[in-house]
Amino acid sequence: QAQNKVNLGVAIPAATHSFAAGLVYWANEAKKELEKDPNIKVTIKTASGAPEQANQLQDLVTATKIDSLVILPFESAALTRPVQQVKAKGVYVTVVDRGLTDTSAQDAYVSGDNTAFGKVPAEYLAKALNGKGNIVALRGIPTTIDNERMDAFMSVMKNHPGIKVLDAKHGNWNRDDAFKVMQDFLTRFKEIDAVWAADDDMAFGVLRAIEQAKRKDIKIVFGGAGAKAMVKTLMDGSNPLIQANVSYSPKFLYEAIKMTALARQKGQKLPASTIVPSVLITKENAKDFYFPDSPF
Amino acid sequence: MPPERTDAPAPAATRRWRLPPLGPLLGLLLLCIAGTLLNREFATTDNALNVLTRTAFIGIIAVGMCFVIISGGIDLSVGSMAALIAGVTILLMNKLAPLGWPPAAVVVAGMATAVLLGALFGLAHGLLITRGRIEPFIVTLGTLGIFRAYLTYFADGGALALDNTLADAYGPVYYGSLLGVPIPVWVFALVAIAGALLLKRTAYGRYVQAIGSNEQVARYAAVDVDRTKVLTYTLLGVCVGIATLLYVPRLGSASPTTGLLWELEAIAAVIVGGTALRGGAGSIGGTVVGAILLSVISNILNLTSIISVYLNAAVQGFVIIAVAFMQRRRP
Amino acid sequence: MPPERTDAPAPAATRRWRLPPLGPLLGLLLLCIAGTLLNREFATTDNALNVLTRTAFIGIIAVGMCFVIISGGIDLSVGSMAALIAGVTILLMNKLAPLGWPPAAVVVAGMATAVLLGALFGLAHGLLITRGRIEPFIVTLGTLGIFRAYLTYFADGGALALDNTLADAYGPVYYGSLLGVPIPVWVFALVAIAGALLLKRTAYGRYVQAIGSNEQVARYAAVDVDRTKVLTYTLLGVCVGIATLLYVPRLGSASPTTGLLWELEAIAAVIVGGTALRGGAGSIGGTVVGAILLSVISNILNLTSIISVYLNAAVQGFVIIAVAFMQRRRP
Amino acid sequence: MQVSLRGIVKRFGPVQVLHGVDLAFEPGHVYGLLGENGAGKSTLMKILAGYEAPSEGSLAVNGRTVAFDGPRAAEAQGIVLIHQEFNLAEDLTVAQNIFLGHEPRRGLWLDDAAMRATARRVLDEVGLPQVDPDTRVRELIVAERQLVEIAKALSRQARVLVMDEPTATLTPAETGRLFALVARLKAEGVCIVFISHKLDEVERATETVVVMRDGRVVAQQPTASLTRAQMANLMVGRELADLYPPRPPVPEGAPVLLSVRGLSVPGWAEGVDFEVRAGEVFGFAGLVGAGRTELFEGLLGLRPRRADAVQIAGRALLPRSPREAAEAGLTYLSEDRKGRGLHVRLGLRENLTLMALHRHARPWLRPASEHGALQQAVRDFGIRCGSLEVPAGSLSGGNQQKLALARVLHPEPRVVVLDEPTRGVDIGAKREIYALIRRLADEGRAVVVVSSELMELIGLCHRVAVMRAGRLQATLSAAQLNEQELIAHATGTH
Ligand SMILES: Nc1ncnc2c1ncn2[C@@H]1O[C@H](COP(=O)(O)OP(=O)(O)OP(=O)(O)O)[C@@H](O)[C@H]1O
Ligand SMILES: Nc1ncnc2c1ncn2[C@@H]1O[C@H](COP(=O)(O)OP(=O)(O)OP(=O)(O)O)[C@@H](O)[C@H]1O
Ligand SMILES: [Mg+2]
Ligand SMILES: [Mg+2]
Repeated sequence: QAQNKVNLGVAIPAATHSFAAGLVYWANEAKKELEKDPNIKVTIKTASGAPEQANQLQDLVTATKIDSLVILPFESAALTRPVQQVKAKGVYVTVVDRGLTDTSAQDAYVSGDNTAFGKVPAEYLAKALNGKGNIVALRGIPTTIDNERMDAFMSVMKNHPGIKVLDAKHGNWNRDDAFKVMQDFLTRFKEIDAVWAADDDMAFGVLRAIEQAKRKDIKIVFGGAGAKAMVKTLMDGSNPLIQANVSYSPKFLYEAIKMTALARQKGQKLPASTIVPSVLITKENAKDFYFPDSPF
Repeated sequence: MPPERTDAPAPAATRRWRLPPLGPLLGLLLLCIAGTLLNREFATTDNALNVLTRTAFIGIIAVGMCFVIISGGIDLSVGSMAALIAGVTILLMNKLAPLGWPPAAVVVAGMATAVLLGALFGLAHGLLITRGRIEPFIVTLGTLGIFRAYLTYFADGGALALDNTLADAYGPVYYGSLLGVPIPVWVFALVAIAGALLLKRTAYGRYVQAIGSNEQVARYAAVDVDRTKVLTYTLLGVCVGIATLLYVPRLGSASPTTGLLWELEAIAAVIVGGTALRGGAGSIGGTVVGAILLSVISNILNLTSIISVYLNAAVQGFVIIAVAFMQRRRP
Repeated sequence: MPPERTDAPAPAATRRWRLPPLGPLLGLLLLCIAGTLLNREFATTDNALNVLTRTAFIGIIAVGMCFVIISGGIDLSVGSMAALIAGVTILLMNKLAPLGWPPAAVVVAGMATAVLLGALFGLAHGLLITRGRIEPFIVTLGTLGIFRAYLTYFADGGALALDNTLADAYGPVYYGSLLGVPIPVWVFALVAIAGALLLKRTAYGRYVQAIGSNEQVARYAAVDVDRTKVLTYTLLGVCVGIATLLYVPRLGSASPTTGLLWELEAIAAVIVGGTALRGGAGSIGGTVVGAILLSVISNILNLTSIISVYLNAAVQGFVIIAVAFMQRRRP
Repeated sequence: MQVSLRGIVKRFGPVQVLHGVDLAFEPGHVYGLLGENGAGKSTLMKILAGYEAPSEGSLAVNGRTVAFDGPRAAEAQGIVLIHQEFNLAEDLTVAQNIFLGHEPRRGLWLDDAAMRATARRVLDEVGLPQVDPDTRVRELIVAERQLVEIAKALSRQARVLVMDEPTATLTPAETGRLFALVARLKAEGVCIVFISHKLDEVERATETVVVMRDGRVVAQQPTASLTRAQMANLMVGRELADLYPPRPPVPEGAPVLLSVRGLSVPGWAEGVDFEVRAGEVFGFAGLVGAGRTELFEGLLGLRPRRADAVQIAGRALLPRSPREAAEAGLTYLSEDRKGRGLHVRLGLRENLTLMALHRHARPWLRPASEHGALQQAVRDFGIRCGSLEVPAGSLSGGNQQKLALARVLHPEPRVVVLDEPTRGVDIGAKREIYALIRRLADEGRAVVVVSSELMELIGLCHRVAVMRAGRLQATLSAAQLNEQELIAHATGTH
């Protein structure tokens, strides 16, 4: 069978927090593996903002002359047009994680499951608290994904009138901000049963704040995305507050790059949409989500 | 009566003709040579136009920022302001479209709104600084938060996206070209030329320099200091408005991360271009070169993969310092 | 030795005590009243200590920044510098621990490294600014990128975490208290007092003010301008080092988001505290109040939910402008 | 056009500096305004020219009461003030400064060509043919700036021209040219008010003398009816004895404290040699631009320079900075008070002690000790100020000069270089400064006086070096000192 040459570009957000660092790591893993084949070339670009990513797309097309693109858009709406332009130049486009507002601009879509990312912890917490208790939540940086997750979380909580979501504030997917927000939640609310930190970086800050305040009322801190340290804690059972997590592994980028490169090599197409489900991680299945070499 | 100085030890040498700031230009040249060596594609017209087009936003803002800095002020809010203007413009256009306006009319209305809003925000800055007698740094640090918060609020934390039909009607403003040169580059050039004329050839520009050099002297010379300052911040606002009206069709959306750190880039372009932060003197030409220089650095980094992606920012840092070193103040 | 002037008008001995800037203090007071009204928990000792403890980092950096700003300079890199110092310190401690050093020794070594690195980075800034004759804005804009890039590189984009046993040994430096007051608050207080003494009661402090007021005049008055400036940036570096050594035990980790925008917060604390950005005069007391004021705003916002979370930044912006308005320059 | 001031009172906070001044100025007439430092001359003239508003009283032009809301309004009436402290934007060029606020335009655009041409003309008129209108003011020396200020006023078509100590930094030749200009303007019917502490100039150029003391007009008389001594006595309100103190010879065998061999400051001075002994007052004469200031700035390491050998107080040392010079025992008073001499935004205390902080630190600075030093200096130098807590910039010009002088003497230097030490100082204070210089010498210090006032050099110095175009032309001993000789060497017509 004829093997096409593949010149693949990867455009992802820069490693400004752990999850994004995981993306960079997995992109590089995929590059290492694919480039064992001399007919495949992978170019990775990281951007710290939507306009920068749009610039990189231009440069990838004009200068690097890519024929396939895997992109994790910095922002869905903002990158729709730039990606359209890339596709118009005949490049095969796989979009990862954050869907474009106009799906005709992509050839394939591989994503995590943001709804489940909010729903799974909601359902878990509702069950663990027996439908009764006080929850505080920390949100990420104001973005569409953050909204999706929050909405999913709240829609589940609507069915559990016994559970009160006391407040939700932005911890910006950042340990320091989460620490401060949690400190103030602890000052403000004397009875908290569980915390939904919506990201393991934030969960980390939350744990430190709880530890410092020596509060015993909190039973569960639910992070998210399955960071290596948290999964390890879960596996070892070393912190009673950490009982479960929800997967949202940056590894899907690795899969997406590999799938795209290999399909292009064979001249095949990818399925229009592939959703990598977000599933509950507990002590039992934790080892399947533990990647000790990844920075995330 | 001043003594004839035929026998004087060549004092004329101390009054050399002042050339436009050569440091940044030299830096740009060296960078371009490096770029060409690293990737053949660098020196193509396509790439050059790409770089110029994307420089347009920061470049246009930097032209306005140059005036503010020469006048001895600063504006930290331009990034947030651009984001809020983009958001409001998009909201407005999306509201107008269903009313049956033709898309072109909606787009024109949107563009006018962008400029108008920019002027209004700039005016507010100017009034707070002159009438309110608050340091520009504080005023614009405050509005930096305020503008972005309101955008986040309007966007409900997510993104505001332009309707598709409108996006198509608006697209050519960014993606179109005239005589082979993209529209944003034309606009950038026009703004830069207008800025240079305004600075060097009008009384207003002269007053801006006088105020930055010595506000008291300007006041004594019956320069209307407050009015000039208000005008300067308004001018920057208008520049931000123009940059935004070019930005909206490019990405067709605004979100809480839009325009993040543009203020730093714009200020950096001005300073790298040889204008002193303390005000009094500066040049639009240098500012334009500074803005282009900054985007060329990241363009070259995009075109090559010789160093770890993590170190991109370090390379930019080293280049900025090196360029500044080349044009450092004489002792 | 000078001639007697018995008939000279006796100088009026109106040595009024100069009051610390009242604007920020008043602002802080009003905020505290508002906070107490909005949430009873605000006025508790626990909350006050929480707020003071988290103010410590920015506060300590702001004390150093105050010197730099009074001297007429600026440092944009402090946040990145803190992040890089935290990262390097953690790496070093993790390397030392397996060599069989006792945890306490490793921690002390780490702390010393933090201060030393800060001093080194500050020294580098000072030398580039004085010997290299580059604008402080540019030098530190450059190192802002460089420091963060290297941290990201060392951390491989992720987080660098302190080994668990070390974290336990180091923890008390942040979480411990002395006489019921957390260690960071003590350190903050000590740094502030030392800073105030240095500024008001030593020749060095006087030189800093003289340089910021008019560098040329200071040079003619036999002030060693270059040395004083280098010292000032080094001092700020040391402050960043101290802030970092308190920061590391808090989360036991450093990541590319560590210290993000601290420069803006530190500069804002200084300016809100009544020091003018153009240099020449300022006060450590005001800076401390400014730093506390800024963290009280976000504390109050966290303790209440009267307005949309999206608008938090707007509230901060309005408060900053309002405080500045209260202490605005006389006409 | 006749201008009159009626019952002008001015207060700065609690301090009243003008106590009801009544004056009238007639067209085509030249007035000399005299008064001690801080008498209120500048303040009164600022009120006349619209820079300050009077606290009480009013102004009238041709009998009609007017109120100026700013200098612009006064200029519209033809009243123009040349400031005592320079009022130029350093980053702008000479031409740009001359027309600041009055730029001629062609349509939308500035008419730069016209500005340059007019600037050229007025610069020639005031005697600055060598200055290009496109030079930035930052690069001008003090005397040139003063002439640019005058040129600026000339370009404004004044009917009433107030000159606040225009000659303080000028040498006799420039002053002569200025007076020719004054005569021409007077003939054109312009009213001129001339403030100066140089009584010979007042005698030469004015028709009426107005004397102020402590914020009041105490005399107004035809110049011809007064001798210089009478003017001086009116100013200070008491009899002034001899201006110059007696000059005992330098003791035999006094050590050389400053010795300079082959000092060159490229572009300014070439191969200058001189030595100054302990107890000696050594003068430097020359025209503006002779390079005296730059020579000493070079000596202090403030400009690129080279030298064959320099000894300061017995140590071989070519200082790299004023700091090193001060440590070796040499301090320098700059001729540019505002730009190099004083921190106008800092307080008096901070200014006074800056060069010798070690004297007040043990190890902490002791404000009480500094304050004591300030009170001492205020008494010793006769600095007049309402309060000791004001910024230095709010002192009158002459009092700023006294403070600057006090500052360079505070470290108790072995060698002191005073560049135009009596610039803007009133006659009473001048006498005290002369006595002080004398005393410094008597204490065994070496004193270098750079001055454009030849009389001062003649009355004070043991020896005077004359510079011309960067070279040492001659060194004259006390016996040879007279005006003709000095001018001849300075202009190269010897
Ligand atoms: N802005 C001000 N604030 C406070 N005091 C002032 C201010 N301006 C002037 N003064 C005071 O007013 C008095 C008169 O000052 P003025 O400058 O008019 O004196 P002058 O007669 O011009 O003296 P000189 O001969 O030294 O120039 C001085 O005591 C001075 O300290
Ligand atoms: N050869 C020359 N031709 C024209 N102008 C000259 C020449 N040499 C010097 N000058 C002018 O003279 C100025 C030098 O003045 P400088 O300060 O050295 O003199 P000075 O002796 O200190 O005079 P003063 O102290 O009285 O102002 C320069 O700014 C320059 O404009
Ligand atoms: Mg005066
Ligand atoms: Mg001189």
